[in-house]
Amino acid sequence: MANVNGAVVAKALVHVAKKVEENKDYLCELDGEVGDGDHGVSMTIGMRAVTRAMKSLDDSVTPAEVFQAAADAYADEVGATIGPLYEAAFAAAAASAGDKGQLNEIADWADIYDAMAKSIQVLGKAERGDKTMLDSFFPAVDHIQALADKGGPLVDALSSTAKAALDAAIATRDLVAKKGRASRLGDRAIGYQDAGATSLAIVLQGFADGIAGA
Amino acid sequence: MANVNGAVVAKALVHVAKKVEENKDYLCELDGEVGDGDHGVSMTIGMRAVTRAMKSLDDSVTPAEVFQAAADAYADEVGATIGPLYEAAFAAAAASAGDKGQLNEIADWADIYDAMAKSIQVLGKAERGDKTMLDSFFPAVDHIQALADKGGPLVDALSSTAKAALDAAIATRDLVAKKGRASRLGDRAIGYQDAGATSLAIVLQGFADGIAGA
Amino acid sequence: MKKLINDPFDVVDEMFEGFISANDHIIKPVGKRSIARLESPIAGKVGIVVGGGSGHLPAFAGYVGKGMADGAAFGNIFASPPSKPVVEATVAVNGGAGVMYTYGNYQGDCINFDKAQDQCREMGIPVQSVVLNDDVLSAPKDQASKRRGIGGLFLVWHVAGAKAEQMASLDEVVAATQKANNNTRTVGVGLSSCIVPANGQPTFSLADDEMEIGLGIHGEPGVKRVKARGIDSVIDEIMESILADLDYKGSDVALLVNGLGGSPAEELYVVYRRVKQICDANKINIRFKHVGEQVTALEMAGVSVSLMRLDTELHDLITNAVVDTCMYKKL
Amino acid sequence: MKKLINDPFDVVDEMFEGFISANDHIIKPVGKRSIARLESPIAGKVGIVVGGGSGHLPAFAGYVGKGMADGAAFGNIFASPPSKPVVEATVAVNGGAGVMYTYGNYQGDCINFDKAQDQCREMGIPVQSVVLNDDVLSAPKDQASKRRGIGGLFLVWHVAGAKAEQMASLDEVVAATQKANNNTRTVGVGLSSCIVPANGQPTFSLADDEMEIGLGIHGEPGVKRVKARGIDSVIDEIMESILADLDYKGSDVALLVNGLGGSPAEELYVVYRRVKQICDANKINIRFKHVGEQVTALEMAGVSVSLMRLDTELHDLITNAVVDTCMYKKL
Ligand SMILES: Nc1ncnc2c1ncn2[C@@H]1O[C@H](COP(=O)(O)OP(=O)(O)O)[C@@H](O)[C@H]1O
Ligand SMILES: Nc1ncnc2c1ncn2[C@@H]1O[C@H](COP(=O)(O)OP(=O)(O)O)[C@@H](O)[C@H]1O
Ligand SMILES: [Mg+2]
Ligand SMILES: [Mg+2]
Ligand SMILES: [Mg+2]
Ligand SMILES: [Mg+2]
Repeated sequence: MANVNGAVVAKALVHVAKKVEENKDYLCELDGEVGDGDHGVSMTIGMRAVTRAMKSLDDSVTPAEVFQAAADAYADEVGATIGPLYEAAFAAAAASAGDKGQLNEIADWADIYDAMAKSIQVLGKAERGDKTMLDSFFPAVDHIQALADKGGPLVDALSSTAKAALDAAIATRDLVAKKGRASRLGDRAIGYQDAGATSLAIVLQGFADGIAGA
Repeated sequence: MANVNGAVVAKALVHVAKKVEENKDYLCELDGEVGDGDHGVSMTIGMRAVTRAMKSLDDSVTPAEVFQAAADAYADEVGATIGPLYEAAFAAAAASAGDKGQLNEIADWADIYDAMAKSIQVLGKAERGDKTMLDSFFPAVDHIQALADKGGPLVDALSSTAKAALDAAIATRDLVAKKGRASRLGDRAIGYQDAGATSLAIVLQGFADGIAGA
Repeated sequence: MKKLINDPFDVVDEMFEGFISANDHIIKPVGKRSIARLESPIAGKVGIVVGGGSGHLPAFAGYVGKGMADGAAFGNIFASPPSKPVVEATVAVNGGAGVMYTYGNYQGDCINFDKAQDQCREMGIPVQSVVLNDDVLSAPKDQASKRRGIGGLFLVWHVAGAKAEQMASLDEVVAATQKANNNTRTVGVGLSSCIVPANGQPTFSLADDEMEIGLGIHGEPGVKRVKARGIDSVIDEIMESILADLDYKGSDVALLVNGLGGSPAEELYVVYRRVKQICDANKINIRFKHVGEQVTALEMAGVSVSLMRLDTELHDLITNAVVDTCMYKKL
Repeated sequence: MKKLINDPFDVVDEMFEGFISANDHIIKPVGKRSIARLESPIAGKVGIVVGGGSGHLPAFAGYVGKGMADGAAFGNIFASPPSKPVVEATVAVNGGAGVMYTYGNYQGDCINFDKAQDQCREMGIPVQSVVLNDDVLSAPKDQASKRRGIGGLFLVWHVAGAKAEQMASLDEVVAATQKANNNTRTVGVGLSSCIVPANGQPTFSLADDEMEIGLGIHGEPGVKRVKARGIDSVIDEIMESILADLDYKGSDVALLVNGLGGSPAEELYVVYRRVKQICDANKINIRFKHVGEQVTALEMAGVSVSLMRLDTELHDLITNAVVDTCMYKKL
């Protein structure tokens, strides 16, 4: 694994975009069960814009600049609920990365994920258990924060964190939706896995694999 | 078999209506292959109106009055191509029946069918081979006219005439449509059995069975 | 069958009842299946009577009102009305200047309207008919009189209505309508069939990767079935057929991008975008344009494109028109 | 997938391009995904900015023009626009009297419009927002502020536009719009889902003998799935929900029978017929009515019914309105 500098983060985001687009139809299907069936599309549009933005950066870019470029890409192209939420999250990641040149430590990523999740909560006002992307993000943050205390290889930590997010996403099946469109369905939403929680797990897995592969 | 007086003809027409309605979907399917898929519907609407008209007649009615009532029913309710064609045909049948009290002879029906077919040709201007109802009606007329010369039981004659119409309807599969909506399809119409030719055969079979059962 | 209906055999009567009631500020019933403008007969104005099978709204009854038609007769679904409602509408709109029938070229309509025309003439009402045949692909050019009428009728009736509003004579209205028809061409493409309610099954079936080019407005098959592909290239093919049939290069035109019923308005604008590009490339000047569902085939997915070549008279009639009908308005 | 499109990810841009061009006599682009009335900004007139996801035409952009909205922002299909095009539209329509945002109550729209509102206020433009929540079945009455906005927006914006045309102040326009919203209720029924183009699959599936009652305008599932049956009894159920939520008995109302996209106009009139019977039975006086596709969900089959209770102000605003927008006109 190379030094996780800005260029590596940018490459990782391009990998994230690829994974998200590969899962477009699956994410739409999840969203269609209880929502309007567009989540995979919105995420793909956002991630395509991120990819374009990454390709226009040069190699000397800082991680914060990379995250900010991703935030701007989401801001301009996506809209929907997910657009401002990811915009806020990437902007929070940029703020968390600050003027660091590399993000080599588990703690760096624990802070970033924590900042991202919190910014989503501030903007979207969802609580744990509301059946949103926070129901995979918060458990992932808990997981990586624990690992940051313990230490170990960054790539393993990112990967097990993504796994924790996916497990939590799957567990959203048991929840009643309280936020977003699906909240209108009440108990009918039980049994369906939340689309945004799932895509968040895919994004985290993309980071892990993208950084591992860089 | 009773005397084929007006009341019997009226009962036969109610039977015809039943048979047509039973074949509604089949006739629509045939029309849908090359036309607009409504032939079974138009015939059912017409025949329901005929049934209503028949039920308001009293038993002393003449065959001509029965046919004229059927013509009027088609005139008011059906429209389309088939509406005025059947209206003309039933009106021609009424004219052919004239002031006869019974239609017990094969020759009576040979004249009626001949008049009906001719009136359709006058109004619709189709020729034999144009892939229309005339392609089952004309062969049926030929058939019953031959039987009228030979003689025999009326019911058998009507029944074999209907059979001749059906064979001829099936043979329309080989024709290119020259009249009506299907004519726009040219060679694409080959292989499809004409809906109007088929319903005419059903009508003739209905007459045969209706009179036999009366 | 996915329809907002009760007994399928009652659809037309119930639709008629709803239509009358929803538009009672513009029209009145003048028979069981016939309507006329509230203010008809209008003394001295040529009355325009339209009609045809039901299932094409806004065509045909939706165009009754100021600036288009004065009366209409409703048929069953996809079935020409019988002559009787046509006669009723004729009598109701005859303001002494005569009546023009105008309808699409279908055998059923021709037979029934001709019958009504004969009856009305016998009653002393001067009636003339203009039968529309804009569908390029329904017959070769040398048999143009066999072509059927489809989406272009919206443009032609726009002209006809405007001419009649100017209190032109019956001959003048007929002449303008005929000229409009002669200068109008349409080609359509269908992506799915539709379901005649009392039939209950799609009229024809198309695989998910097929389109029908040159279809009409009755959910009937078209003249050729092609593989589904990007719509731009389909529109290129449609426009090529239209432009090959009549010389539009350098002309002023009125244009309709017409939804057949099941395609969202968003898609019609995607189509308009391409049509405009092609018009620009051919120096065709769009002086009037409309994008929307006008001449439909129940819930059929698809679109048709109509172009009318404009001379000064047609141009002024259509662009200056003020229209306030049941289902189409233009300020 | 049966759509008149090219690359599904290009649909909105191509639709926007076609929309701009087809309506260039009424509107102008003021950004990549934002439009404004040709004559804007109109000095002294409150500017009304609407918007939301694409896929609902005529809503929302189709209402830009005289008598309804001054500007609109386009989102992706079923996705709220980001704040940027909302800001662009706001700047373009601000004639000094301030700007009102009005949109349906969806989380994405609330977030993005609020963001735009903050930005514009910082720029010194007075902006107020009226968020619409007419969908009775989307939340119980005691949580009405959670209800989403659906077909009723057509009636509410009719009022809003008329008030703004009278050169009322921002507060007055907001008050009239809020009152209109408070008096409007809608319930819808869907017979089929729709296909988000870049998804390519129906959002949900319904068996041939099922209907969804209480669904929204995004092809999403409704609040209950029922067996398909004659439409009269379905409309009875819909109307019961509406009348139980607000007291309409003996009132004047404005009424919309709104097609969701895939149902033919003929069927909407069958629905209107029943709605009218129920209004008559409840002594509800229909003073304004419209039957047509206004707030759609792509090609979804289905219908919604909206009733607005009218006081004298609302009555006069809506009945006297003259509207000339891209996709809706009233003379
Ligand atoms: N308030 C919220 N906070 C966090 N996530 C949310 C919130 N509301 C919705 N979401 C997430 O957004 C997802 C839906 O996103 P998407 O389909 O793209 O947007 P929309 O609901 O506008 O169509 C949901 O599955 C959920 O995880
Ligand atoms: N000119 C004609 N003469 C005789 N029969 C005709 C003629 N034109 C059409 N038909 C018959 O009418 C049938 C179609 O009837 P129908 O579907 O009810 O009317 P439409 O074509 O108006 O939808 C055809 O199958 C054909 O047999
Ligand atoms: Mg969604
Ligand atoms: Mg037919
Ligand atoms: Mg027909
Ligand atoms: Mg959405």
